[in-house]
Amino acid sequence: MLKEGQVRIPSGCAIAAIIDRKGGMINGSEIIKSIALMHDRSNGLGGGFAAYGIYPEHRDEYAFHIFYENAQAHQNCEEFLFKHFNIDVAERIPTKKVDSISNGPDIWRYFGRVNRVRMKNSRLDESEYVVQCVTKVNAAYDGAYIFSSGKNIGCFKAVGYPEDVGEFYMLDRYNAYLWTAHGRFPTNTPGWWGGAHPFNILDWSIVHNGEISSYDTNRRYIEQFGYKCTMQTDTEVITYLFDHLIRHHNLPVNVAADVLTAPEWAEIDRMDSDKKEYFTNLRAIYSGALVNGPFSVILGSNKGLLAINDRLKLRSLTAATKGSRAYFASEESAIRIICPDPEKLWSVSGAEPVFVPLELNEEEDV
Amino acid sequence: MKRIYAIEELCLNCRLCEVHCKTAHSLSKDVFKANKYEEPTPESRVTVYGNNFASAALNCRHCDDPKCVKACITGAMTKDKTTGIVYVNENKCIGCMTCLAVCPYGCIKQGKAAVKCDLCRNENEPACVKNCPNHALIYVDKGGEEK
Amino acid sequence: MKYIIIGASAAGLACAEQIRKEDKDGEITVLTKEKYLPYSRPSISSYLKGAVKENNMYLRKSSHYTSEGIHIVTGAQVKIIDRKSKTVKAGRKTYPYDKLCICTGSKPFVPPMKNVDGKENALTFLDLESAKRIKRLANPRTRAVVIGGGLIGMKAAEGLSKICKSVDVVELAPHILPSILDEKSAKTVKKHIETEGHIKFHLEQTVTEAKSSKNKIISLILKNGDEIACNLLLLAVGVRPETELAEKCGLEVSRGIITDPATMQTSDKSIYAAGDCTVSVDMLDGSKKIIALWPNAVNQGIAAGSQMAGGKITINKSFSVNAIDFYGLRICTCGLINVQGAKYSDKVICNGDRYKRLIFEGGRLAGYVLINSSENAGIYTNLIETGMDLSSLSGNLFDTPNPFLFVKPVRNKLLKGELDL
Amino acid sequence: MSVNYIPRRFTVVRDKELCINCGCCVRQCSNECHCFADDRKTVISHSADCVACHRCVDLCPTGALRIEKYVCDYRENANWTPQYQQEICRQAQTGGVLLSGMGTPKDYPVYWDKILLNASQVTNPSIDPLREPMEIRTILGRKPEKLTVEKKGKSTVEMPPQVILETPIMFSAMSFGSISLNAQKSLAMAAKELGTLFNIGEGGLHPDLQPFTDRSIVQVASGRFGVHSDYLNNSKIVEIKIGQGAKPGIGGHLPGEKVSVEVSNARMIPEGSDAISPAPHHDIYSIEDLRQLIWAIKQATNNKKPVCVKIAAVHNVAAIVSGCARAGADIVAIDGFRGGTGAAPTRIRDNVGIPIELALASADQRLRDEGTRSQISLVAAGSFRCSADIVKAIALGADACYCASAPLIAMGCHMCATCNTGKCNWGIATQRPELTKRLNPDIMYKRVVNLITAWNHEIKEIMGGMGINSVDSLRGNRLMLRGIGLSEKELEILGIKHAGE
Repeated sequence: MLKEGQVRIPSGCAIAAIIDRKGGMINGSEIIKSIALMHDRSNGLGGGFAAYGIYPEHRDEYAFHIFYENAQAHQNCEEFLFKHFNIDVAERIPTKKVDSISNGPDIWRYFGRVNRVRMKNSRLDESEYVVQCVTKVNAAYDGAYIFSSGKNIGCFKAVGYPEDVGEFYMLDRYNAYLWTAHGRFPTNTPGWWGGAHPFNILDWSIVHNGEISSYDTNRRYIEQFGYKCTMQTDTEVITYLFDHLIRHHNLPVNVAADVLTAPEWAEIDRMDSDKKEYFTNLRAIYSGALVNGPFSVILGSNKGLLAINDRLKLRSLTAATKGSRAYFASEESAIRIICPDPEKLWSVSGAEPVFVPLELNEEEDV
Repeated sequence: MKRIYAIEELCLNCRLCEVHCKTAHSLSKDVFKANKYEEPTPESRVTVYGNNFASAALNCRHCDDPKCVKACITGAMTKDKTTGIVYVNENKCIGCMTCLAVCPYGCIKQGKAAVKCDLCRNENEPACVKNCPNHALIYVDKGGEEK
Repeated sequence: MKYIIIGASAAGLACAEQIRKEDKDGEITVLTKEKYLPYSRPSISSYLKGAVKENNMYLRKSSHYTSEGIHIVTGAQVKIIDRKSKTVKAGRKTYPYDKLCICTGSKPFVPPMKNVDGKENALTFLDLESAKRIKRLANPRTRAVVIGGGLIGMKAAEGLSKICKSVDVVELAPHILPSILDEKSAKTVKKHIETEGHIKFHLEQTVTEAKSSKNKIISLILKNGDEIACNLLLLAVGVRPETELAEKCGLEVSRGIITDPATMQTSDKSIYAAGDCTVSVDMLDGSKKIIALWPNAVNQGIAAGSQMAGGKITINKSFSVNAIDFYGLRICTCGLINVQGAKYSDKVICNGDRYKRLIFEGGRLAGYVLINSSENAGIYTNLIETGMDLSSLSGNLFDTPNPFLFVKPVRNKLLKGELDL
Repeated sequence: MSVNYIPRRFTVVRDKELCINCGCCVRQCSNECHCFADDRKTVISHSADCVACHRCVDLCPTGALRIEKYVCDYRENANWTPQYQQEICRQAQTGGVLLSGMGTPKDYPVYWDKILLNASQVTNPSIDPLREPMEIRTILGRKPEKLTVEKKGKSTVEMPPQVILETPIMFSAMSFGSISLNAQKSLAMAAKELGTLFNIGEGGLHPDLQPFTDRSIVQVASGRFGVHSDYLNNSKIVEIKIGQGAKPGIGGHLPGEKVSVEVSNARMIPEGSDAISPAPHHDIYSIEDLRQLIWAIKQATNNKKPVCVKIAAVHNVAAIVSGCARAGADIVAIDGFRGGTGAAPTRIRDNVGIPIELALASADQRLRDEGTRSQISLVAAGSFRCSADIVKAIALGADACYCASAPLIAMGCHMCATCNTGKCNWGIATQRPELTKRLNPDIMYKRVVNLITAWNHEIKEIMGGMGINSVDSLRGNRLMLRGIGLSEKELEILGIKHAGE
């Protein structure tokens, strides 16, 4: 059986997210409740969560979550990690036995800082250094897969229904100010835990529903800039696009969102001259980064949460707010079950990405 | 009202207008029968003059003040008040051809009765215009407005 | 305003219709001595040979006169024009007029011949009535003789040849159709007519005497002594303008009624005249002559009508143009044909039965005779009428005239009119 | 005439039953294949010079004419085919280089026909182009590396000159001289209506085309005909023509007899003199020389016009394209070896160069490997026969496609491939006024507009099926392509998978 990266597997999905703008903590049980309601949108072949703010005691260290399929992989990977990072903590991620989840890999996490000598020698800036290290492990170390690599964030995923995955990782023990969740409906049986979502690099995490028809255009665009789309998934390529636009091109998140879901020409032609120029330039420069076909994407980051929908609104995505919290889910019911009386509730439109910025005092600049 | 005008620069000298005019004014209305077997042979009301280098198809201009109507000795040649089309009543015409002798454009042919363009009796588009492969014949209002 | 028009052929009808165009309310009365509504007088030969039916000879539908408000009085032979009281008298009725137009046309000219006058089988051929009478008399046993080889005589002879056993034509001139043909072309035509119509010609002859029995002619004696059998005699030597009414009321008359050549006004300001009864000025040589031809009559009628109704149309282009056929032989003539003088020249192209003679006055076209080659003759007519300088032409004048005879700007106008394409 | 050892190629078959002897064919055939018999009434045909252009066939009002291949068997020989024998005879007679028009008729693989397109089923929806917007607007020109903004909605980036096309289809270079002014005018009018560009070729600009210069691509070719400051500035794009797919490495030669007053004015050469385009540009002997010319043109146009470099698809095309991009070309046009021509030496046309599919695929990939693909525009040329070819080209990586033969066919061209004789019966590849007037721009531009509009519809339909609503997302989307019956190597060069994979 081929796994992600060896074959492109289309999937359907459920996605959900909660954010507290003010940084108030939300228990993992809430997001599990929300995603569990959309049980039928996934088929038990993948579920996962991303949580921001869960490791306050390690907030300045990279938290690596890694799947090991065998001891050799474990050994090689740790050797690499210890060489390139100053690792403070290395431990198994606590899990609970859940009937529906089996045959899993060995799951470890590490907290540490970059090895500054090695980084200097590599002549890369820190984030690029981290990304390249992660890419190296994932591409070159068979059986080892880093699925979470940000600071003060963690990704938790497995093959199974998302609510079972939540139980497996005991997420009710974690509190975060931003949660995203994903339930997967792949058309094949990849059976590989790394293939579950969210997809994470640094502090970017993406949950995504849909199958983008511009995949190869986007992939071939982003691969010009040193990325390697090893997973062949939409989520991966969208993550890289955001990473590239925001980190390399210094675009604000909402501008990056405009690149991915640029308005139609007919609409641009009707805009005032500033906006027209803005979008014309944007579309001219980033034609390869326009994402086409059905998708709804929730991008989590230390800057906040971005929810975008495709231009034709071919995938469902509902948003709601109450107090300092904002909720997103593929279905409205998945919001109402945890927030029965939202102040505002709307369907995210294809043309208008929703960005909920974090207003944390101790915000980290990545 | 609309008239047929000819554009020399576009005329190919293919003379298909003549073929199709004959057809339109035949009994059978069939291009093949009309041009080959029908008796009496239908006459073309449009004539292409010139050669491959310069040619033009000419047919009745349906003048505002038609000399042929004034010269007609039998009252067969009339100008329709509403359409402006100059017609020959073939029953009245005795074929004296005085009309031919006064038409300054040379647009009347001799036959048993005078033969001339009737704009295909106010069809949407006369056959010659419809079948001109290069739009060298146009059917427009005097102001030049198309259709 | 009361308009009276005497005569209801080409000029009279054109005059009446023109008045109506310019004066919607005036009272228009047309008096005709004939008992028919206006009909095509030139068609009587076609009628004679059976090529056209009587009901197709009428120039307009009878409803036309009602809708146009033109009152036609048939059988009204005008006896007197009273210029003082501005009335005309026809029969027992008196018609007052404000404007009067005399369109009396022509009358046949009959030369003196012994024992002809009053014979019941000696007829003229000028109107529908006479044609009907001839048609009644003629039959396959008839031996017809036509005196006169002009237009009327020849058309009558052609008509008769379709009915009668034999037709003879006696003509004074050395060739037939002297008014429209030159000698050479006349020979061609004559030959054609002899072959096709089996008509026997007696040229440079006159009839001196007729032999008769029971008030019917039975034979004719010619100048040279020949005697030809005849049981139907047609007198078609020629016509003269019918000027009797005009003369009687004191209008200026020479060979025809004298009018202003532009307005058709006679010497009486309220009276106009148009058509064959008037003297025309030939625009081509300035000569005063009788141009007894249909288009000329119509043009004069229109001018007279317009002037009578206070309009502005005048006539300044009188010239003769004529088209005729004999047994399929097409003859088309125009302008000056039998002219002499150093300023005229001509050129003849003869090819089989096609004959084309063009007459030039200096660098302009002055006339033509076309036999079996009258295609697009109107273009020649137009050259004559406009007096176009022939050196400005780009094509060969002797080819069938067509738009490519003209230089491009002129041609473009022919093809596209005023369109700017 | 002496015996020329070559049988005629076609027979005109006249159905005497149907022929009405109207003589239309007699007057329409510039090769004089029809005439009136001695009675001057009956039309007869003799076929010696028939080129199968179908002018007579198409205009015959009764359908009485048919062109048949003249079948005359030679003794079978798979090596010495009749064609080679005939060509030898022709050369034996003339002592000259064989010339041909249009693209190569030889049976080389057409990869478009070996590539299949994808469509959406279940996992993502196809899009109905009649109900949803479907964008094919294409922007050509050099792009900055990245966007800079003051804030969302306010761009601060300085954009080099860009050209907006409302369709990814442009009309490729055909000069006044190789085609008639009326043909050029038709393309110009069509380009204007379609919101695309036409390329005036290397023959200079005829004043009649002045109203269309804002939709024109002007060429600077090795002959530099008609090039002056206004010429460059009255355009949308300036194209440096290095080569042509039909005749890579070969210049052009318009014989003096075709250099009429009008042609001489447009080309700015004396009337009646031969118009020679040298094989190379004599100021470009290397890539750095090209860079200088590009910059010279940018100076002359005040940096207002994108500069395109057009090259023929040859063996190391990827490296050349990359070099052109680095030399400052904003757009690189690659002309595949099946591309058409007014006249080319037959041997060159049929043997030199590579197919556009492979050239495009490798050039696009090379630019991506270099990380410069997003900054420059790639235009593909060299025989696009239908909208599917265009879609495949874009999916392989082209920004836009150059079409020439297709619009010519829309204007009446029947691919008789005798453009070089100047006797084109359809008024396209000729300067004879009695022939050029057969092409009425008012009719023909509409036909061209119709053709491209139809293709646009089809492109949208295909895109909709793929679940794509913008051509931007089709560009380089090779996952939408699958090869059929191709070798591993071919698939590798094309960068596509085999059908079923």
